[in-house]
Amino acid sequence: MLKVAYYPGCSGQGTSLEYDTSTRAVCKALDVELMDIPDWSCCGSSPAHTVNHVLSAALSARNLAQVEAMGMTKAATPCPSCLTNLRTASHKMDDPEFKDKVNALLDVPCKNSVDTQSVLQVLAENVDPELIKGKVVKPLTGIKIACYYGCIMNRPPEVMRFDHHENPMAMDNLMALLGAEVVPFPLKVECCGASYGIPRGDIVATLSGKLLDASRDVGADAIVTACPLCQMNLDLRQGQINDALRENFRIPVFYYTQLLGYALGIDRAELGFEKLCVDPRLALGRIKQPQQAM
Amino acid sequence: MSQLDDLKTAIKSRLGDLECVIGWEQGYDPLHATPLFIRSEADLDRLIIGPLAVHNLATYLTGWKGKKVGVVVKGCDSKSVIELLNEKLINRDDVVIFGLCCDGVVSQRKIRAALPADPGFVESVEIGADSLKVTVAGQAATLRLDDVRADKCRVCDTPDALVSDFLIGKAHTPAPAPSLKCQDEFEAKSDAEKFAFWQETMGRCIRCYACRNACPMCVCRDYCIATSRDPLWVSQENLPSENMMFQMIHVSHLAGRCTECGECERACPVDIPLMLLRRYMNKQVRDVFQHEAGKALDQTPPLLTFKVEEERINERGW
Amino acid sequence: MPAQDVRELRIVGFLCNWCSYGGADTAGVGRFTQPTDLRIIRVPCSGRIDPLFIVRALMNGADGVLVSGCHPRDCHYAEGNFYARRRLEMLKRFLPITGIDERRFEYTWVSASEGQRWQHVVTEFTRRIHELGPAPSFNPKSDVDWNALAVQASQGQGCPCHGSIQA
Amino acid sequence: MRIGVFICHCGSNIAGTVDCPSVAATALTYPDVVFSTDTMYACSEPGQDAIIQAVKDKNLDGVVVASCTPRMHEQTFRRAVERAGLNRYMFEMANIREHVSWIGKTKDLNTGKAAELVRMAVEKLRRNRPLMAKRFETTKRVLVIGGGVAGIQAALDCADGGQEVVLVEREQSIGGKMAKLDKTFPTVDCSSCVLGPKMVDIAQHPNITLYTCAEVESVGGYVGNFQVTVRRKATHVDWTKCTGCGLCVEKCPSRKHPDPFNENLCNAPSINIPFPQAIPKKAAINASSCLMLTKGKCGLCAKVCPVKCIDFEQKDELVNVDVGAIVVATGYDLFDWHKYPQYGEGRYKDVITSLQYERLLSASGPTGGHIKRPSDGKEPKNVVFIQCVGSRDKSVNRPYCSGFCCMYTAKQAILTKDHIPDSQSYVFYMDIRSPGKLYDEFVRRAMEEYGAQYVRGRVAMIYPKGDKLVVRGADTLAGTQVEVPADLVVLAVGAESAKGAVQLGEKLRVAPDQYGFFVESHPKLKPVETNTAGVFLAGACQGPKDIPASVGQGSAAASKVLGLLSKAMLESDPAVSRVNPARCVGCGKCIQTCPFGAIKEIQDRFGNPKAEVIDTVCQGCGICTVTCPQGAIQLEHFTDNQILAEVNALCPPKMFANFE
Amino acid sequence: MEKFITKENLNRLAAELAATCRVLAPVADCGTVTFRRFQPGMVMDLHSRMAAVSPKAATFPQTETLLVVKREIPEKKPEIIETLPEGKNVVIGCRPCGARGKLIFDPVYETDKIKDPYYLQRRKNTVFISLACDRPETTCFCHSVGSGPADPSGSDVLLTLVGEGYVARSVTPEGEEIMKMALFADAGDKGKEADAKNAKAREMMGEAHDYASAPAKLLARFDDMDFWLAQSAKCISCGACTYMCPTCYCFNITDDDLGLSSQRIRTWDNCMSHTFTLEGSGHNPRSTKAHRLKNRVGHKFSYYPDLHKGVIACCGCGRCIKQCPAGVDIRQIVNAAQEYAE
Repeated sequence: MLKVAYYPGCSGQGTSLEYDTSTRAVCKALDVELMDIPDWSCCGSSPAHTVNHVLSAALSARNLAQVEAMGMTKAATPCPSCLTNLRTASHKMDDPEFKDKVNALLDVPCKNSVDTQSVLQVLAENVDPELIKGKVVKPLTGIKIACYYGCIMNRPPEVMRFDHHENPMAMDNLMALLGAEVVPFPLKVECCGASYGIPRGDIVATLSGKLLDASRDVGADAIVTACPLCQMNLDLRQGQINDALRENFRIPVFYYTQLLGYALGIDRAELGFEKLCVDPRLALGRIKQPQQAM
Repeated sequence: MSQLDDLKTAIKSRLGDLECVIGWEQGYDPLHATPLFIRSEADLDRLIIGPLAVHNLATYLTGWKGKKVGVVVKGCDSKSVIELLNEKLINRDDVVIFGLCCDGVVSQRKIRAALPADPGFVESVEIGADSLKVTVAGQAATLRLDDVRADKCRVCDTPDALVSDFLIGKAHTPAPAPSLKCQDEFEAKSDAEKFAFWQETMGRCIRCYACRNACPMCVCRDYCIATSRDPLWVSQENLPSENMMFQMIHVSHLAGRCTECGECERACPVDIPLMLLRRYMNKQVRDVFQHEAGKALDQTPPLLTFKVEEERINERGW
Repeated sequence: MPAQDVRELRIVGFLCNWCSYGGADTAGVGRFTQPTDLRIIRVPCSGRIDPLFIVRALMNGADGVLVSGCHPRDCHYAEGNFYARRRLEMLKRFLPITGIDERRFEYTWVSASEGQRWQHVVTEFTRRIHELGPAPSFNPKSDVDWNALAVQASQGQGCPCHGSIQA
Repeated sequence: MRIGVFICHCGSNIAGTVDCPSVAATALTYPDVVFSTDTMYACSEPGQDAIIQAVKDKNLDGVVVASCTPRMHEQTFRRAVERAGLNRYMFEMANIREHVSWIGKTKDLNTGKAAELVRMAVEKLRRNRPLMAKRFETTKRVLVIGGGVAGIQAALDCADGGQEVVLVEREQSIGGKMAKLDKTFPTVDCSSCVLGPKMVDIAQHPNITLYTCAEVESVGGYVGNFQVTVRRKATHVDWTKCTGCGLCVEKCPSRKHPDPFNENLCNAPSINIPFPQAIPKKAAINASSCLMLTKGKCGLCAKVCPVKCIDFEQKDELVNVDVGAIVVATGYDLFDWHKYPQYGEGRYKDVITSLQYERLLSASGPTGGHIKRPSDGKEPKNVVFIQCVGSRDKSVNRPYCSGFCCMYTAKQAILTKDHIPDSQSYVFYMDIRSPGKLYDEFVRRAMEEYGAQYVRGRVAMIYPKGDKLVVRGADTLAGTQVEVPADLVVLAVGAESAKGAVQLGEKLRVAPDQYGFFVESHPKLKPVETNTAGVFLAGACQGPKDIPASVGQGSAAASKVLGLLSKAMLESDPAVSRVNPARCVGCGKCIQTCPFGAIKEIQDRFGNPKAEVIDTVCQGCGICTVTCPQGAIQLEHFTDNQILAEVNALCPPKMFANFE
Repeated sequence: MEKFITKENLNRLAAELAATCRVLAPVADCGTVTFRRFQPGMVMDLHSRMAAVSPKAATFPQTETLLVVKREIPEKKPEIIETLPEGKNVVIGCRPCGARGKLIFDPVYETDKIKDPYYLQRRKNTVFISLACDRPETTCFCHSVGSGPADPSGSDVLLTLVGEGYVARSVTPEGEEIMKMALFADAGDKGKEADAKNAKAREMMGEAHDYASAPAKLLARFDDMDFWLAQSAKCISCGACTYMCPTCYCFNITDDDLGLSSQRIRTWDNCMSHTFTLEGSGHNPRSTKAHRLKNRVGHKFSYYPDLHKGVIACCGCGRCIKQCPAGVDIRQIVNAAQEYAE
C-alpha cells in the first residue's frame, strides 16, 4: 500500500471541506494511505511570499521538517496553492545559502528531503489506471466534463514538474477513465482571478466569467477542478458573475475527487455534493445509470 | 589430477604447433620463481604454478608478435592479454592461452617484512594449502598466505582467466575487498603530505625503467619518449622532478589501459609503491567512463574515443 | 585588482588557435584589462594539448596552468576538443594523488567571440592562483629540505604500504 | 642559427604600455639572436622591407616579429621572410599587442611579459625547420550538393566557367524552398518566374550532370581529388524514357500520402511530378504508398504509360564521381513549431506555418491560389501573423535571428490584402529587422498602404472560441494585453539546419556549429570556405539567408572553385603530421583517433606495420601527436619539442641540483 | 691498526663526520635499504639486509654536472663554468663487494692517456668503511670472482661485527686517519673473534665456481644468436641490473639546453637499453635484447678480463640477480656458456 504524508491545507478545514473529505475517501478506496502530518501549520500561502521569501519558505519548511520527522520523503496535498508554496520552498532550499537562512528560523532544521506532490499527481502517477477502472461501479457515462486545472497546478514547470504546463491531461485522462465525455477545454490553465475575489470582484467576474463562457462554448455539463480557490470562484461566485456580466450560467463545479468518489460508489455523505453552490443534480442526472447491477 | 598436471597435459597437446609456451619455474632460490620458456616436453618438468608464480607473462607476448606462442595466465594476467587483443597489439590466432583459476600470489615485499631474517638467506620453502613454511638463516617461520598475499589479490574480482583456450582449475567465486587500506590511507593524506611523499620517493628512484619494461601494456619499450631526444620530454638528470615526470608519462599513457596487474610495483628494485598512482588513475577512469581495461573483449580504451555529451564530465563553469 | 598587488606568478596558458586564442585577441581588441601573469602558448587545437605538457609545466614550477579550447561541437577540426576533454579531465582528476593542488590546473572553453568571458576566466584563474600562492618546488630547494625528507623516510613515515604487511 | 628579432611599436598601440627598445635589447641576450631592433610598424611596407634587408645584411636564417596577433599578420610576415629568401616557416610571432599592451596597465609588467613572449618565440624558432609544400594534380570537376537557389547559382556559374558540374539533389526536383514560394520580397515578383529559367538552364547546360532523388553516400580523398559516391534512389520510373506527360499522375488511384511539396496541406498521388515547372520533369513513385509496391496490385500507371517507363523492380543505384571541389548548398529546414505548447501543438487546424501559407497563396498550390483555411475551407478575414517562432528564443535553443521572417511576413500581409481586400492582418513581432535594399520601405508599405496592424509583443496563447482562434499576446508598446480573434494564424517559423546536415558534415568533414549549420573558415574573411580544403559553402546551410544572399554566396563559392581549379597543380599545407617510421611501433592508435582519415597503415620493408600520413588529407590538428605514446607522429611546426621549448622557456626546469 | 667501536659509537661517528663530509650510509627507506646522505637523527640500518643499491654513487654519482653554461650579459659571451666535485665523502656500512666495485673502474678512468678528473677527484676524496658479511645470501658469489665476505680490497676500514660492536681494521692510511678518532676504542683480543667470524662466513659460501674458462667460452658463443635468444628470453631489457651494479661504469653525456642556461651532465647509462648503441643514423648494432644481454655478460666475464689481466668485471654481490624483475641469473648464463657442448 502506498503511503504518503498528507498536508490538508487550511481550505480543507473550511471552504473546501468537501474536497478534503472526498480526497480522503477516494484515496482510501484506491489503497493510498494518507498519513496526516502531526501539528501541521500554515504553508505561507498566499500572502507570505509577497512579503518575505525566507519567512514564507520557513513556514513551508517547518511542515516539511515535520514530514521528515515522520521518516517520510513523499508528501501530498490536495491544494495547488499549498503545493506551490511547499514546492517553491524546496526548490529555493536547493541553494544551500538559502537553506541555511531558512533553517536559522526553525527549531528543527529542514533537510529538504521531501518531495511534495499534488494528490492528483499521486493518483495519476502511482495508481494503476486499470485498478481505478476495475473499481468503477458507476461509470460517468453521459456527462460532458470540462477539466479545469487552474494556473498554478503545473506552473512554473521547473518547480512543479508535473504534467504539461500548457495542456495538462492528468484530470482529463482520469475523467475519461471513469467514463465521462471529456470536452477539450482550451482555457484549462487560465487564471480564475484567485484571491482577487475579496478586493476586486470585477476581475474575478471577468476572468472566471470567461472560463464559464468557454466551458459553455464547448458544451460542458460541468466543470471539474482540483483547486479550492478555483472552485470557490467558479461556484460560489457564479451568481455574482452572472450579475456582473448579465449572464445566466448554471454550471456546476465539482472537485475531481467528488466525481471520482461518485464513480467508485463511495458514500455520498463523504463526497459533500450538498456543499456545492450551483446545484449539481441536473448534471449528475445526465449520467446514465448502469444497465443493470452485476 | 592436480591443476599442474592438467596444465601440463594441456600444454603438451599444443606444444607441437607453438614456438614455445611461457610459464614459470623455480628461480635462483626456493622462494623465487622465474619465467620459463617451454620448447620441449623435457622443459615441461620444470613448470610450476602457485603462489610464487608472480610474473605477468603477458608482458612477453608483444615480443613474440608474428610467431605462434602459448602463455599461461592467471586471472589478472588474462586482463592484460585482453587489453592487448583489444588494442590489436597481438593477434588472437597467434596466442594459445592456458588460463588458470588462480588462488592468489604472494608479495615478496610482504614476505620480506614477515620473515625473521632477510629472504636472501632462505634455505627451504614448503608451500601448504594456506601457508608458506620458510626456513631462513636457520630459523623456520610459517607465514599465512593470507598475510603475505599481493595487494592486487586482495581486491581481485577476476581470479579465473577471462579469456583462454584452456581454463584449468576450479572456478572461484571471487570475494574482493572493496578497497585497499594502504590506498585509502594514502588518498586521505593532505596534499602537502602526498607531495612530500612523492618528492622523497622519487629521490630514491634510479630510473632503471624496470616498472616500464615489466608493464604488459607499455608496448613502446625501446621507443619510449622518456629516453628519446626527439621528442625530448625528460632530462637524463636524475632529479625527483624528472623521475616523477616519467611516472606521469607512464600513468598518462596507461590511463584507461592499465589492467592493474601490479608488475610495475613488483619490478621496482627500490620498492616505490607505484600502484598508488595506477590504482588512483584507474578509479578515475572507472568513475568517468565506467571502463575497466581488460575486463571485456572489444572495448575501446576510453581516451581513444569520445562522446559528444559526456554524462560524467561536468563542463567547467566560469 | 588585488592580483596585481603582489609579484607575478607563473601561469602558463595553452590555447587553441581557432577559438580561445581568438577569444584572447578579442579581449585585447576590446581592451578588457587582465592580470599580466598569464603567458599563452598557441596550439592549433585543444586536441594537440598533451596533458603531459601541463605536467611538464607544473613539474618545472609553474604556479598555474590554464587550458582553453573551442566549445564542444565547435571544434575547427570537428573532434579535437572531445578528445581533449577526456584527456584533460583525467589529468585534473589525477593530480590530487600526486599532492599537486588540482586547482592549479583548469580547463575551459572560450570561443573567439567571447572576449569578455576570456577576461573573466583569466581574472578569476589568476585570482585563484594568487590565493594558492607560489607552487612548491618538486625538487627540494636546498639540502636542508632534502635532508628533512630523507630523515622522515628513514623513519618509515609517509608510505602507507610498508607500515605493516597488511594491505 | 642566426635569428633576427623585430619589436613593433604599432604606433602607440604597443609602445604606449610596453618599453619596446628595452624588449629589443633584452632579446639580444637570447641564444642565437644576432640582431634585434624595434620598429614603428612592422607590417608596413618600410617595416617589411627592413626585415628583408636585415635578413640579407645580417645573414639571418630565422625571424621573430613581436607585434599583433598572428591571426592578423602571420601570413603577411611569412610572405615577407619568403621574399627575403627564407622558408616561410622559419618565422615566429610574439603577440605583444592583443595579449600584452592592450590588456595590461602596468608598463614594467607588460615589458617583462613581452620580453618573455619573445623569448618563447625564439626558443620555438630555434626548433623550427623549413617545410616544403607538396604539389599535386586536380580533377577538373565540381560536385554541388543541393539544388536550391544557391546550389543552382553555384552550378551554373561553375559550368559557365568551363568546369564540369555534378549537381546532386535529394528531392525529386531542383528548386528548393524558393520553388515553393508564391512571390518574393521586396519586389513581389513571381518566385517561379524568376527561378524557372535558371532551373531550365541547369537541365540544358552541357557541362551539368543532374542527379535528383539522389544523396551523397560517401566522400573520400582530398582537395583536388575527392572520390564521391552518389546514391540515386529508386524512382521506379525509367527517366531515360519518361517524357513527363503526366498521364500516370492523372490515373493514379492512390492519393493517401501527404504532398511534401505542398507542405502536407493536401495529399499527392503515389506517382507524381511535384509541380508543373519541376526539373527534371519526370514522374517518380512514392514507394511507401504505391499500391503496387505495397500490396502488389494496381499497376495502372504502367498500363497507361505511353513509353512504358514504369519499372517496379528498380533498385537504388550507386554512382561514383571524381571531383576536384565540392560546393555544399543543402539549405535549411523549418523549425518544428510544435515545441511551443502555447500555439496549440497542432490541436488547431487553422494554425499554419508561413511556408504552408505560401502554398495557399500560390496559384500552383492546393487551393489554386485562393486563400482557404484548412479547417473548413472558409476565406479568412482576420489573419494573425506571429513572428519569431523558433527564432531569437533561448528556451527552444534557437537564440539566433532567422533573418528573413520579418520580410516574408510583411510580404504575406501585403499578399493577404491583395487576395482578400476586406481582410485585416495583424503581426505580432519582437523587432522589425529589415536591413536590405528597399526592405524597410517594403515593411512600411505593409503597414501603411496595406493596413497591417503591427503589435509589438509575444503571443502567450492561442485558444479556440467558436469557429475563431483567439490570439492573446502582449502589446508592449501600449503596455497591455491584447486578444485578437483570428480566422487563420500564420506562424513565421524560423530556419534551422537541414535535416541530415550533421551526417553530411561528417562525410565531408565539415564541422557543424551547435545548431547544425556548417562552420565557415572565417566569419568575415572566408565566408564560403570551410576548414576542409576544397569544400565550399553556399546559401542557408551556413546560416539562415534570404534569396539574394544565397545567390550571392552561390556565385562566391563558384568563384572560389573556379579559382582553385584554374591552377594546374595544387600545393598542400606542409604543417601536417609526419611519422618517424623508426620510432613508430605500428599500434594504430593514431589511425583510430584521426578525424580526417588522414593516416593509413603501411608496411615497412620488413613487413612491420607503420603509420603513414596522407599529407593532402591531414588538416594539422595534432590529435594524433598526443595519441601516439612514442611521439613517433609529430605535427610539423607544432612538434612536442617545439611546444616543450616554449614551456621550458616560460618555466625553466630546476637544474644543477645533484642529490645522491 | 685494529680498534673496536660500539654500535652506538658508529652511529655517532657517522653524525660527527657528517658535519664536515658527505656521509653515505645505508638507511631503512620505506621497506628497502638504500644509501642516503646521512644526517644526525637518522639511524643506520647495517644488518637487516644489504642495501638495494650499491654505494658506487659515492665515486660515480648517477648524475654528474660536468659544466654549466650561463648567458646573462648582453655582450653575449656565454659563461662556461666547470664543476669539479668538491668536498670529502665517507661511505659507512657498505659491504666489501660494494667497496670493491671501484677497483673495476680504476683501470678505465685512469690510464696513461686518459684521466677522468671528475671520477678521480671523488675517488681520492672518498673513504669506504665497509662491514664484513657474516652470512652469504642465495645470490652471493663474491668468492667465485676472486673476493670474499671479508675482502678488505677497495675498503679503507673493514668492520667485523663482534658482540655489540665492531672490530675495525684499517686498510689504508686514510682509514687509519679516521680510526684515530676517540670513538674508536682498543680492540683487546676481539681481533681473534673477528677472524673466526670471517673464516666461518667464508666457509658458509662453499666452493668457488671457476670462471677461468669463461672469457674464451663466451667469446665462442659470440655469433651464436640462438644461444643468446634462449638466454635472454625472460629478460625484459630494463636497467635494474646495471644501475644496481657496483662495477658498471658506463655513462652518457647530455647537454640540457635551456637557452639562457645549459648544463652538460654525465649520467649512468645502461647497456640493456636500446638507446645505448642507437646511432645517429637510426641504425642500432645491438637492436635486440639478446644482443644487449650478450654484451653485458660478455663484457663482464670475457672482454674486460681480456683487457685487464683476467680480472672479472663483477664483484659477485648478486644485486643484478636479486633485483631482476624477471629473475635473470648471470651465473646461469656464464655457466651455460662454459658448459656449452659444441
